Amino acid sequence: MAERKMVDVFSDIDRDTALKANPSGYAITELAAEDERIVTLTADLSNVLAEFRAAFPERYIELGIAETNSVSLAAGMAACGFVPYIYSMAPFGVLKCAEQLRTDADYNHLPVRLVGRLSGLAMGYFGTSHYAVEDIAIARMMANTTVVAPADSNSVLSLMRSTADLPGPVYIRIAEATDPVYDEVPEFSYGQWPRLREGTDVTLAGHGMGVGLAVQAARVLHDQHGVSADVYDAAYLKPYDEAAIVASASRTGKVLTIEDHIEIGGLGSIVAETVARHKLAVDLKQAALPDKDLEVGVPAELYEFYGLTVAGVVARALELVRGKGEN
Amino acid sequence: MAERKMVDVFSDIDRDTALKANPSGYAITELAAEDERIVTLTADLSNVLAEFRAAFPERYIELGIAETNSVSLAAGMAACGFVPYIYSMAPFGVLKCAEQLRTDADYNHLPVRLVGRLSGLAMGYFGTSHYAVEDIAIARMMANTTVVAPADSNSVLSLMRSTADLPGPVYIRIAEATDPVYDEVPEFSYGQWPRLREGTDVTLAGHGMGVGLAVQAARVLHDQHGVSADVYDAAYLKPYDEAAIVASASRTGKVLTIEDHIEIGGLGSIVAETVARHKLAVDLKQAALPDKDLEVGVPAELYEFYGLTVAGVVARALELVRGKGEN
Amino acid sequence: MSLRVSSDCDGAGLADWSVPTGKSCAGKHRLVRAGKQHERASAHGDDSHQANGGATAGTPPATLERGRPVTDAELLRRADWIRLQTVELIAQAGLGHYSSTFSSAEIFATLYYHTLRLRPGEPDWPDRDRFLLGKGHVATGLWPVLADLGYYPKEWLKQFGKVGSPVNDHPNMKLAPGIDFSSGSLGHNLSVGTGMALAARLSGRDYRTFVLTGDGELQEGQVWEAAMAAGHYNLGNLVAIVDANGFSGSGPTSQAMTIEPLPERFSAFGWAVREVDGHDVAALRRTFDALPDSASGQPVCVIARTRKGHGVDMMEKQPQAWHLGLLTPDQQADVVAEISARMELAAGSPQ
Amino acid sequence: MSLRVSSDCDGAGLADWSVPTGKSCAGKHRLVRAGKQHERASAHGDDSHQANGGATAGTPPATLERGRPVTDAELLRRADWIRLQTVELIAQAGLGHYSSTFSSAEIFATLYYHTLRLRPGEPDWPDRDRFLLGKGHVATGLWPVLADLGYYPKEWLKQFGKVGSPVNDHPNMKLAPGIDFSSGSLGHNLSVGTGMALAARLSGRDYRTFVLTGDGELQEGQVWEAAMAAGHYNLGNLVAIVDANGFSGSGPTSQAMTIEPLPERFSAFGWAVREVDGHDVAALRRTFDALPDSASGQPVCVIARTRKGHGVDMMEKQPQAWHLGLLTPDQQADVVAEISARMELAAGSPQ
Ligand SMILES: Cc1ncc(C[n+]2csc(CCOP(=O)(O)OP(=O)(O)O)c2C)c(N)n1
Ligand SMILES: Cc1ncc(C[n+]2csc(CCOP(=O)(O)OP(=O)(O)O)c2C)c(N)n1
Ligand SMILES: [Mg+2]
Ligand SMILES: [Mg+2]
Repeated sequence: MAERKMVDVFSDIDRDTALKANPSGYAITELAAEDERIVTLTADLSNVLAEFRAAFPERYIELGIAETNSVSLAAGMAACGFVPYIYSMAPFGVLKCAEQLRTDADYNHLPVRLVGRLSGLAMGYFGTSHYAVEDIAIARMMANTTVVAPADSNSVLSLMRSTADLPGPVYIRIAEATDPVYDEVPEFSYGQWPRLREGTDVTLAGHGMGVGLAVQAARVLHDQHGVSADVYDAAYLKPYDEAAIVASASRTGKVLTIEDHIEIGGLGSIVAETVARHKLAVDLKQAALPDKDLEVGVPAELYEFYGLTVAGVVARALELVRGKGEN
Repeated sequence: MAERKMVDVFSDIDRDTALKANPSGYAITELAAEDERIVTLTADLSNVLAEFRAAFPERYIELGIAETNSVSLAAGMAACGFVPYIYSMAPFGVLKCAEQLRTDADYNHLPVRLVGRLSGLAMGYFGTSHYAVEDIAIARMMANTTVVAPADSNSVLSLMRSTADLPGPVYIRIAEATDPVYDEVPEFSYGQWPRLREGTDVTLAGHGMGVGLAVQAARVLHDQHGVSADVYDAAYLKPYDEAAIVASASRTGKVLTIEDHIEIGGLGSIVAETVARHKLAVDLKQAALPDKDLEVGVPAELYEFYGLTVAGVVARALELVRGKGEN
Repeated sequence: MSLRVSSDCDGAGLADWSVPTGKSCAGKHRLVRAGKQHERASAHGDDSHQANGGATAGTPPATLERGRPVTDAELLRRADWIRLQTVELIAQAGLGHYSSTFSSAEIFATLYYHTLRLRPGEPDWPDRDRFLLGKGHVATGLWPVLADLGYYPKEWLKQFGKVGSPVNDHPNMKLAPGIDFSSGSLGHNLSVGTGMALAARLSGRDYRTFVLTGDGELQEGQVWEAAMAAGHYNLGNLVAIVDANGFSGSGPTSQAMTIEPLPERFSAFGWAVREVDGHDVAALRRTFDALPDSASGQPVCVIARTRKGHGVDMMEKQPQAWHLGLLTPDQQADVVAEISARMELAAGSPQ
Repeated sequence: MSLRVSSDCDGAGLADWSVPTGKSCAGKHRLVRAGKQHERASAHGDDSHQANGGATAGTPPATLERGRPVTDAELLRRADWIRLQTVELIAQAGLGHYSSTFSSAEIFATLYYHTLRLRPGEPDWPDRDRFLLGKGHVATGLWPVLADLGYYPKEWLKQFGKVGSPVNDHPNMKLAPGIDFSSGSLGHNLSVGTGMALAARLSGRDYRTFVLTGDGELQEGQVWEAAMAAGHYNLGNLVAIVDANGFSGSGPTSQAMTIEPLPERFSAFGWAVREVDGHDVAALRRTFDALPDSASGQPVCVIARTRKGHGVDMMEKQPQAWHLGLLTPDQQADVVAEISARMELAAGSPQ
């Protein structure tokens, strides 16, 4: 049951583990060495920036538990030539600051970056107030904002590097404690989804922790069920890879999306909208959170409960392939 | 050019006009006479509640320009047996308070009502900070919240009456200065879309100001182009009328959605998602706002600019019917 | 304070906590105001609380009145008992907020065993004093208290941290009786409490609303919106208790974002201010006993000067390290010994 | 103040306003700090401002220094000219905020014709003083001023209120040169200004940031988050000017939601406070002239006591009726006559 306990991803107690589990903190220290316009801001989340603070003490700005202020303030710094990275807990960074993000950062095309730690159900234990499960839906409303959801530590490094110079805002949604998907730092092309496995029976597309699930499920599907899955890392949610969706959906006729987000407004909606607009008659399923009151518990138990596990993804993929359980 | 000027829908100057253009203010006064649990709250928008304040002075609570406080405070009152109606400008009521609405009202299933005046581009002249064009996308993320967008004054009365006793939160999105659609106060069934006209060539579904456009466009399509349109009042955005979408889309094979909202996350997405999940190969189009920087101007000019006019709707419907300009 | 009762509703007495039922009384709703008792002790919503600890059919539930007699020694023991229970709950779940809970322990003890007017057998009794846990991350300190008072069976505590449990790291009003409002997102609950205080006034009830906020929590602007509103509306029935332990999550508030001078800030926003040692139960008792009449014109802010981690030496020394964490078994044994020793000493000492 | 320049960037001197260009210099970026001039007068982003009023190729743009000599009579005339221009712009668009603009007219005049260090020919000059219009609904008072100073051609004013116009009811930094930040949603700009003041400090520049806020705007909690941060970081280079006209949109702030005592509120949040008659240009001038050195340890709040609608009798009497409205042609003639008469009188009088 040890892994069923809450994993401490941001306290001081075990600094080594925290840093290993903290690729966005690592990445920003590296980026800041190359780009002196970079500053970091947090609302009482300095722990996740220990390395940065040691390297660039004067470029770290603590703002107290005042999330809305930190967004507008960052926009002001951006208007003066800085590139501010706001590190926040995803629920308080996005949902609580939706208006400030839209009005101050997005409408003004300013290079404000929001690094949303602890997204999705990662703060499960802390209760629903701490869930960030509609953040993609909200960030996706913003015309000038790039939205990425890295699958693992290597993707965090890659996506933080490759979005660092974008002229507009960027939301980087961090999934905590994910299994590695990439052996080394992958290369992403802006707005494109890496194809991680080629297959013909069913498309699996996920972001964040959903990518690892898709990859592992594809292996099980192949080895144990003779099902060949076409697997995508949907790291870019805005812009997203319309061509990849259309090509793969046309090929397989069946698409399963996997995400730590409610079933409305995220990747599931992106795929459904794309499929509909292209008049593809495709079977769709989602492994996502339902549109109802969510349970509280440690993340591992919640993922189990909601089928965001390898077994859950395999089961849904098989339903799709075998034409069962359709809505 | 008179009608091209900004219509004053909420100042004191012309009280008569203001009240006639203020059905949500009228409705709440009527409801409050029947239900003494009802209180109203505003953040510096008392003008829209002149009648209510005269009738129930002690049940009106002015909260100053402090929108987030008004939502959480309303939730506190609701937890003590009151049914608070918050009147706010839609951009500040929804986008700015997304977290408070979700965490305090929705998660706790409390009967907080948000009446969003001046939604969509209704505050066009005031600039993009005053646009509420992603409010439906955000409200729709909330599992226990009912979302309605009345087409005209009579619908406001009907929908405010019929949602008054709902146990959970309600968001009522008010479109300003719309043309009448209903001659008398219509009856709505919860979550269902009235079918305003039967047709076989193309489905037109709109909410708010989009309903009037759909009805008028249908007339033009019939009289001038021999096209028969199936027209729906998509007043309920959550829950929405899945059966109506499926039935009509299957019938016509072509659906045009019409809304004063960005093209992501609103009615357009609802229809696309439904069509996709039901594997209907249907031609889809939207008359909505694009996912890019929006122009500033008085509403009438903006609607013209974005094709949210009878002529614009007719043109798009004809493209659909004639199979032109598809994406 | 003159709500017109527009029309009466057949049958069911709609109680102040009741969710609108619509059809049941033809759309006519009235508020039940002070003096009227309602029939059933029940929950906040359609889906009732999962249990109703103390209520026994037939006998009217007992009221715990304000200012119940209790010795300081008992309150101090109770506070340490809260600490021990918290240590257990956190061990069970695997992670928790020790030092934040410890700084509130004497406040919890004094409020729940002396100050608040409560009816554990009827958790939604309209005239109960309200208590809101703004700093929701210390619910571990509240769960054993509510169980002890009879809001729900003690067995519920065994569910703490599990999927489906009504008691969790943060409190949820839909799940646990005795919770007057959910919390977790800092900065909301003073607004909620202001709404409850306004509700009391509008419905002619004399309950008080207490809101416990963290000092870091005061960095949220929404707190100042609420403070402004409570001052503006002269809500003498509202009490904010600031757990001024000098630390937020990652360090001293004075370094992160100062909130001082707190007394000046609250008085400038229209509040009466009391400063008190938040671990001195006698001082806390006296402060709460001497609260002005609810009808008085000013909300009261009790600034409780506390130490984050109070009662456990190693936590007092490193409060931020124990804001969120998990004691090793060895550490836990030491901590339990330290607290227990003090409790035994107190039990032996004369009052 | 010791930013390390990590690496130099070939070619283009990346100015403080420049949007990251990425590939153009191999991902290495540096801040241009005080003392360095950049080459082109340009815009905030990739898509430049649509015009650049004053700059002439070859000649370096002129700087309007702080504390420029001007008579009080000139400033008063300028304030009334702002009122007249506002009346015209609103008539053209069909709706606008008269009384709110009139209460700020003397403040605009003093800042733009005396206090601020500006370079209209180079709107994005990194060392310019920043001015943020928190109460963005009075942009009508700013547009004629910026045109007059040469930020853009006067013809732009004719576009006011039309689709595609760079000048609108609220200011947009992406569209109009001279606008340091967009506004419209009340309560944001003190945060933005705090960010700009921090940016000045980090990049070693001595510009000041001025933020004009409404008094109703102070009801937004975000303002107090920003006030807290500016106090905490001792931002002596930040000046908040409160247009304390006593009214928000629908009535007196004292009735709607009091914000007083303002001086106490700001000092409790760590600010130095100056109170001044906001229509007394001499007092305004003196106050701004005597601002402490930017390096001083406290942000300054200038509480400008004003009358909403000042300068037009009927509006002063009914400020909220003219918060948003449209004068009839007859009313407009009267208003123009009232203001013009005063201007002529002032022109005739000795300084
Ligand atoms: C809006 C919001 N932002 C951030 C958090 C994360 N958080 C939980 S506890 C905490 C520190 C709280 O400090 P304080 O209010 O002083 O309480 P203490 O633990 O010291 O009693 C933070 C930042 C939160 N729960 N809510
Ligand atoms: C966040 C937000 N809420 C509401 C509004 C609508 N609004 C525009 S002006 C105004 C009144 C402002 O009062 P005050 O700040 O005192 O400015 P004044 O007009 O008196 O100068 C309001 C409520 C807004 N622009 N932004
Ligand atoms: Mg604290
Ligand atoms: Mg004002």
